[in-house]
Amino acid sequence: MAVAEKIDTPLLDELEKGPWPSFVTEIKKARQTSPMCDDLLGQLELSYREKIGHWKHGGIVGVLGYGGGVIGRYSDVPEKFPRVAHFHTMRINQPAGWFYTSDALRTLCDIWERHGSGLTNMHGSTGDIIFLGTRTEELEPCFQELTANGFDLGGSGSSMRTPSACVGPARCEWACYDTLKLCYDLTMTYQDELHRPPFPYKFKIKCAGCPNDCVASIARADLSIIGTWKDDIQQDDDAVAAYAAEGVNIQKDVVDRCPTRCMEWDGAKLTINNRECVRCMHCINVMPKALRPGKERGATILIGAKAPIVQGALLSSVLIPFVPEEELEETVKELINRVWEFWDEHGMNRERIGELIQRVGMANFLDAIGLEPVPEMVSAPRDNPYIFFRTDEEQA
Amino acid sequence: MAVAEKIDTPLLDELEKGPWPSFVTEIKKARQTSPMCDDLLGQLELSYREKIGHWKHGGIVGVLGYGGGVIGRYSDVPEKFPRVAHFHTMRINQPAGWFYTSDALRTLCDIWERHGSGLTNMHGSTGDIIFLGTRTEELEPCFQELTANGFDLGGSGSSMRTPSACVGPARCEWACYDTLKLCYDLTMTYQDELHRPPFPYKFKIKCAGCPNDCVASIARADLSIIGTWKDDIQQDDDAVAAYAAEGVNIQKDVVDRCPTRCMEWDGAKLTINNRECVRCMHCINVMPKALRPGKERGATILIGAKAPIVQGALLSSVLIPFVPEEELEETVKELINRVWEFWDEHGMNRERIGELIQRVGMANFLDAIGLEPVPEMVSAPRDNPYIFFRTDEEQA
Amino acid sequence: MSAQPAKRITDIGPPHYEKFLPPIIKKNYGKWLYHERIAPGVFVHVAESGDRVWTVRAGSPRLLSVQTLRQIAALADKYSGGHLRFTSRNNVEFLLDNPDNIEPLKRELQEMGFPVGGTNNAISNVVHTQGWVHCHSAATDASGIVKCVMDALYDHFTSESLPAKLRVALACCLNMCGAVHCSDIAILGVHRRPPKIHHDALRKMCEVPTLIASCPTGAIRPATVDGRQSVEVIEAQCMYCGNCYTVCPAMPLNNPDTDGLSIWVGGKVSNARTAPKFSKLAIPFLPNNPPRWPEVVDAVVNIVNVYAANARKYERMGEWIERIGWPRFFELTGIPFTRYHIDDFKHAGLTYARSTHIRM
Amino acid sequence: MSAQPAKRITDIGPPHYEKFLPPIIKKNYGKWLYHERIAPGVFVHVAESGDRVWTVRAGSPRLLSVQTLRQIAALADKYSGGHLRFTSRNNVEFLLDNPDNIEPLKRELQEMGFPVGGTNNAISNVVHTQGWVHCHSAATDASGIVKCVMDALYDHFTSESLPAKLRVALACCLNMCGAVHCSDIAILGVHRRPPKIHHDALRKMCEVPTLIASCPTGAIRPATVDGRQSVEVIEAQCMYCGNCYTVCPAMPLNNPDTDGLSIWVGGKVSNARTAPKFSKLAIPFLPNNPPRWPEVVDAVVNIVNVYAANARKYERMGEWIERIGWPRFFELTGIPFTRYHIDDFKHAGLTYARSTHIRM
Ligand code: SRM
Ligand code: SRM
Ligand code: SRM
Ligand code: SRM
Ligand code: SF4
Ligand code: SF4
Ligand code: SF4
Ligand code: SF4
Ligand code: SF4
Ligand code: SF4
Ligand code: SF4
Ligand code: SF4
Repeated sequence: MAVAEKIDTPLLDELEKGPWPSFVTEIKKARQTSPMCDDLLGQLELSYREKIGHWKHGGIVGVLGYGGGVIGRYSDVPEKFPRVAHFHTMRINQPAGWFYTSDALRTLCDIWERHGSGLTNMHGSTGDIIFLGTRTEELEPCFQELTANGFDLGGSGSSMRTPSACVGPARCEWACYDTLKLCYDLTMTYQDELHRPPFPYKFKIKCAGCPNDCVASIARADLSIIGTWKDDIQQDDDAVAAYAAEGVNIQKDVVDRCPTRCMEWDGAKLTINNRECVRCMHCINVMPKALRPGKERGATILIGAKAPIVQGALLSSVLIPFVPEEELEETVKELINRVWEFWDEHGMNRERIGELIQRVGMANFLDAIGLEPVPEMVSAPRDNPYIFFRTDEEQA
Repeated sequence: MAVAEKIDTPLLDELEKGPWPSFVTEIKKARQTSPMCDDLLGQLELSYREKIGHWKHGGIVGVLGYGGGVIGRYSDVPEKFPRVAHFHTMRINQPAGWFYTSDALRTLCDIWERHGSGLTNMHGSTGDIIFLGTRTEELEPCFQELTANGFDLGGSGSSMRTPSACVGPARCEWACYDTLKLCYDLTMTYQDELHRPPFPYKFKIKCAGCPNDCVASIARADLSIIGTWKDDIQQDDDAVAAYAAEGVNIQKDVVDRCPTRCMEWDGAKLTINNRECVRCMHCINVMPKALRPGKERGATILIGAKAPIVQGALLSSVLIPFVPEEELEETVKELINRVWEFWDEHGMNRERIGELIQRVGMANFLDAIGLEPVPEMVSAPRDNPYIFFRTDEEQA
Repeated sequence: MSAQPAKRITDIGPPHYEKFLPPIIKKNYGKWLYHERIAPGVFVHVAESGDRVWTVRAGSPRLLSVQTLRQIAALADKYSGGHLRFTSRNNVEFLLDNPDNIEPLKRELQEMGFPVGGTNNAISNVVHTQGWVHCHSAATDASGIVKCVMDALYDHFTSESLPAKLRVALACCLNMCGAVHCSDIAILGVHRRPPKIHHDALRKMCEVPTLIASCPTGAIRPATVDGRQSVEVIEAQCMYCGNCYTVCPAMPLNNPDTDGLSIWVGGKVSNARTAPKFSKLAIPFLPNNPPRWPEVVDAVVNIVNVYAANARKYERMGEWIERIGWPRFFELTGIPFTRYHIDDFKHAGLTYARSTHIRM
Repeated sequence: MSAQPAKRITDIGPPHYEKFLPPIIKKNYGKWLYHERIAPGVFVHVAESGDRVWTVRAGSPRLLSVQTLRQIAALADKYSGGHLRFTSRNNVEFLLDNPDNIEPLKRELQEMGFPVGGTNNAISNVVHTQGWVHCHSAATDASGIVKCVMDALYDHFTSESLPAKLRVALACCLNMCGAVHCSDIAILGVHRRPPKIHHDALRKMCEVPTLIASCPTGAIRPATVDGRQSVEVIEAQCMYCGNCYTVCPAMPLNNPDTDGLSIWVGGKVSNARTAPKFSKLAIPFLPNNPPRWPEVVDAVVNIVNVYAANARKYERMGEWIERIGWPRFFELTGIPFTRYHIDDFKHAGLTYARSTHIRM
């Protein structure tokens, strides 16, 4: 493609000032290879001038046989900016943990230079590689080149979305299970659900290796799998002493910030009452050389996070307090199947699983998916007396 | 009245065993003067045998010109127990703080012996003197004797209820305002609202002298007036030292239990960061000789507590964080008038004020009663983005 | 309102409290300095003037005959200058200006069968309601259970040995006149079957639209019964709240086979240390077993014992449970956790555990 | 779904991550012992084997041209064996097995205009969304505001001097793709007028029952407009959520005069110390003022400064505010408290202050 004529972007140019790297500069860079970017700049400048977006509500576009992975997008001023008349986004499954080789990156760049704007998001906030802006007719060829090179589309609409994972065992000493493996396995197992929207609404899965939750799974995933441990925190007393010697105020910064106050520090020895520890990670975070998660590792499975539209935001809530690492994959898959079955049967259109559980009640949901209620599922038992006693059983 | 024939109460007799004083014994005692009590025992024994109550839903009975103060009650087995065919309750304004002279008590006893079962509750859980059980035709004569002796009926139905107050300045060193006086003044001011139900539903007022809230006002009153202070806790260092010497563990039992951790104890001197103190009373409770509420006293006014029927229980919530003692009576009365006006206009049938505020929203309620929003009214600002921006003002 | 007869006295309110205050109280009104414990049921308040007033508190069944009230009045005459008061939890207090009267008064009270105690970290009197003695709505008796529970907790009334105050309350139906919603331990009468509809009575006594509107779950629907207008209840939607019965006598919920009790824990009213809290469900159902309700008594005693053995000083029931976590509470008390414990009312979602803070 | 052409490759998922792991990572996979900070943007992980891997993290505008990506790839070739990764907050990480490469890599990154930092108690990259660059729903731009805010917070990215991590996020409409609902500081685009209805388009493109059902407040009602079926919006009931627009393109909410931004604070995701929290409203509305959004930048910087000056070590924004109380937060930041701060959504009642715990 040819480099297009210069257009005037006085407002956007202001965003090339200042120390933080500029997305405007990026768009300008991409003009070298894509004239779409000229019209993108033009339309964006217009938005900046008018204080309003100029994209139309997306239509249904995509690649053959897939029901998702592409966000259709059209300009509402195509007469002014014909080269962004279409400006669809392609979502592409990221490799687990967002690891790349330079070759893989270049392959992606080459494909996208050929078929689209040359603009990406690395990454979208669900975790996908985002190819930002192309025309309808480029979608299928681009897709074919992607799969030929080992990449595939992510989800959109009422489909499962590409699961994501924290860096986990690849570079983190705290990973309580193999987040990358689980993320990859789930992505592969549910390719069909990813590509052919079968659900009442979207379904997101995120795998975090420990309660620090570096993929924000508890806030942003319908299914949140968060590593934890069952036995005692591994403790190295000499290393604790070394931290103290280096100036860590163990009483104030560690002991006093423990949410259960289950630690004691006598100035020389740190004692943890592990039975009271809620695995919050704080003490470990402060003294990574001295304290480590226990050896009996696994994960807590939580369900139901989502953004506020429309019944209010939700954080995921505890479904299974602890699954040992070796049972994790099987348990998660079995659970997912049962949850989806229930959702399929009872979910209303555009009702996320977290909303459905609230609507039907956690207890009914547990019954349906065959889990026993345990007190770890609630922050407290009910405080209202409105119990739907069952008529069949338990009477007098 | 004559002593009635003996009736058999094997089940109730079981309740005369054991160390705690027995209400059955009380009913039996009252048989000396009231044959109603025989039938009461008989019907109660029947309830104990059948595990079901035998009272019918009350009808409207009362005294001339009053719309409340009497709870109508009829037996559903009047043929068996004709003497409790009627068994109405009279509610009588208690003296503020539940103080009596022996003479006053005897006067009440004499009236009730003449006109009813001779059974009382001292007191009902709203705070009234309860005369338990009489016939319709006794209501008016009983009432006339009561008023002739300086007593009057309490509330029932959709009326204001008799306000109540903790013992306050009469015997408590922590009273931050005169609870008895305010309680009495309000009771007197709103005699009409007490006796002639003007509201969508009941309205309860309770006056507690400090945040210990010994009348449970925050849980059980539509308007809760709870004493507090504005300046620093009065502190006597010698007395603190004396407590420490006597064995009070000031660090563990006082400092570590302070909700804001705003105290420090260096083994000799207690330092309170009064700016952070939330006036919870704990430290004062533990060391009444050493610590006292400040001198600039007054009350926090809260609104809206109620039992769960039917939208769920509510605790009262902060309406005015601090009213100086000298302005309290006037402020409360002005507030009550505005609140009632609003309730009158917007309240649905059987909707308590707390429910109404939730239904229309606190901000709209504040607008209507003319109070400025302050952050003390909320535990946290909203976490959802569903703001009803006003169209008239504040645009761009 | 209709006109009043000429000399009829109305709207006079209660007697002014000042008339009833003991002289020592009047003198030192608002001028108290501090108080001290003397013994269970007895404390002294010291005024700025140096004056002292000793209070002796006695437990009461609340349901009192005029005969007993006269006895109490006589004790006041003898020991406290003819003055006495009742507390917000229905105990009786004698205010003495002479400490020599304490012991004789205590002795006479004990002889009368009125225990002295309920102060400080004792279990004070049970705030409660009418039950089968007077209310139409009751799923259980009130005074009877209170008697049995207090018999079992008697030693906790007459001693001050608990970690903190422990407030017990009872209400005989979901109207919760006993304010059990904020008690350390609450005993609550529950119905477990939908109302029975007396169609004839309903037509006579009740307004159908009001009745339908009264049901918070929309379980009541208009229906034609025997060719005439009435209502029906969708049983699966009924949560046995009794609100329909309150507005319409033809919809009773009482049922001897299925009514019973539930136990709630961890509520509080005071602002001391932690904010006031609602009581939470501990035991969804225990049978109505008059005259001594052994299941209820055992359940309450068990909770009190576990609390007494495990809580720290100054830790109310709810504060203790929040520290150890609900799973531990269920474990320590041996109470099974069931589907009924999981909230499914309006704000249910907010009670789901939305963190990984878990004791393993 | 329709049949696929013979050789068309589908449903292969992403490449296996193992193919992309650097050798040192592969070798020590799951066997890391601990990590240490080296400098802002640089840390080292030590494995059981004694191996070490140094990570250098660089901030990115997230919207990246293929040109820049190729530059990044070239840096990876030069310094980290052709390996790199992106973080969950869209930064770039180079994993080095040779610490001598740290400084040259940092230098080259800085020359490219990519700041090194974002680790530990820094302000890392802003999680954000599309805005006017790509979305139809946006009430504001995303990348533009992020650029301006990060210009102002730049020094907090390249240093680690805050009391704790501080996560900033931005979403350009209430759909909140930026997951701003749990951020220390969240910037949220808001509409403030009801949708405009394009009746002709509506008839063509939208299902009226679905549209009506989409409105959570029931503000949309069927209406006859120019003699034909359409809908109307009861303006007083509209809370500008945009859900109707999501299901029906003929109901746009965008409005240049009234769209703008709101600021939210105190959310968090981690379970460290305290449970995850939602962000709460700090500033209901700030104007859309491109290209540099000074009001938004000032507001964010002010909150960061007040937090930095007042919070204790290891105290996240929300933890700090909970300690000092919301009244103090508003006082210290000088942000006015308004009627909009008081919740009026579903669980509003639970946010009313139901205790007397008040700092006077
Ligand atoms: C591209 C992306 C934002 C970004 O710049 O990163 C995005 C963009 C859109 N999101 Fe999103 N969402 C994106 C991550 C999220 C997230 C964050 C996450 O997944 O961690 C959320 C919050 C978490 C959640 O799922 O609840 C999110 C919550 C929504 C919602 C509200 C859903 C809800 O149940 O509350 C909508 C509205 C809808 O689905 O109708 C939405 C809808 C949209 C649509 C499709 C607009 C629409 O109404 O149809 C946006 C297309 C924009 C465009 O033109 O490109 N997007 N969306 C993110 C996906 C990239 C990727 O695949 O990696
Ligand atoms: C007598 C008393 C219980 C007692 O034994 O102490 C009582 C007895 C009744 N209450 Fe109550 N309530 C009594 C204090 C309370 C309290 C406690 C308080 O005031 O501190 C509450 C909880 C606080 C509150 O007001 O929310 C209370 C909440 C109710 C309710 C639920 C109201 C609500 O909005 O949730 C009802 C139902 C109703 O009003 O229809 C109710 C209704 C009733 C009725 C009138 C039954 C009815 O449905 O019509 C009861 C008459 C019983 C009888 O036959 O004597 N009673 N009621 C208390 C009044 C005595 C007095 O005047 O001193
Ligand atoms: C007499 C009475 C007030 C009245 O006007 O009748 C009263 C009187 C005192 N209360 Fe109370 N409280 C009285 C009901 C209450 C209530 C209301 C209730 O139980 O329904 C509460 C709220 C209970 C709750 O939170 O559920 C109450 C919460 C307190 C507290 C806070 C305790 C806590 O740590 O939560 C204190 C402080 C303390 O005990 O250290 C207190 C302290 C006191 C002191 C020491 C105040 C003083 O300096 O005089 C009084 C003697 C207490 C004692 O029993 O040892 N009083 N007190 C009430 C006696 C009831 C009874 O017979 O047992
Ligand atoms: C690289 C990354 C994971 C990934 O797969 O990409 C990561 C990596 C690490 N995180 Fe994280 N976290 C990463 C996103 C997150 C997120 C998610 C987010 O921000 O959206 C969170 C939750 C944030 C929240 O609560 O809102 C997160 C909460 C933590 C915490 C808990 C902090 C706290 O006190 O609340 C720690 C512990 C600590 O820093 O002491 C932690 C610690 C760490 C450690 C030290 C873990 C380790 O031993 O390797 C890693 C280096 C952190 C650093 O930046 O200094 N990481 N970390 C993410 C880097 C994002 C970035 O570019 O800035
Ligand atoms: S979530 Fe835990 S295991 Fe995963 S990267 Fe963060 S700290 Fe490491
Ligand atoms: S992990 Fe958290 S809860 Fe457990 S001991 Fe450490 S700080 Fe305390
Ligand atoms: S509420 Fe306060 S002032 Fe009133 S009696 Fe209780 S402790 Fe004393
Ligand atoms: S009154 Fe409560 S908040 Fe104030 S210093 Fe004492 S213990 Fe702390
Ligand atoms: S709790 Fe129910 S049954 Fe008991 S007195 Fe109150 S209304 Fe009657
Ligand atoms: S008991 Fe309550 S839920 Fe059941 S029908 Fe009556 S009002 Fe409705
Ligand atoms: S937050 Fe709204 S405007 Fe921004 S990308 Fe998501 S859907 Fe589009
Ligand atoms: S913006 Fe939301 S509240 Fe307003 S009409 Fe549309 S769906 Fe309803």
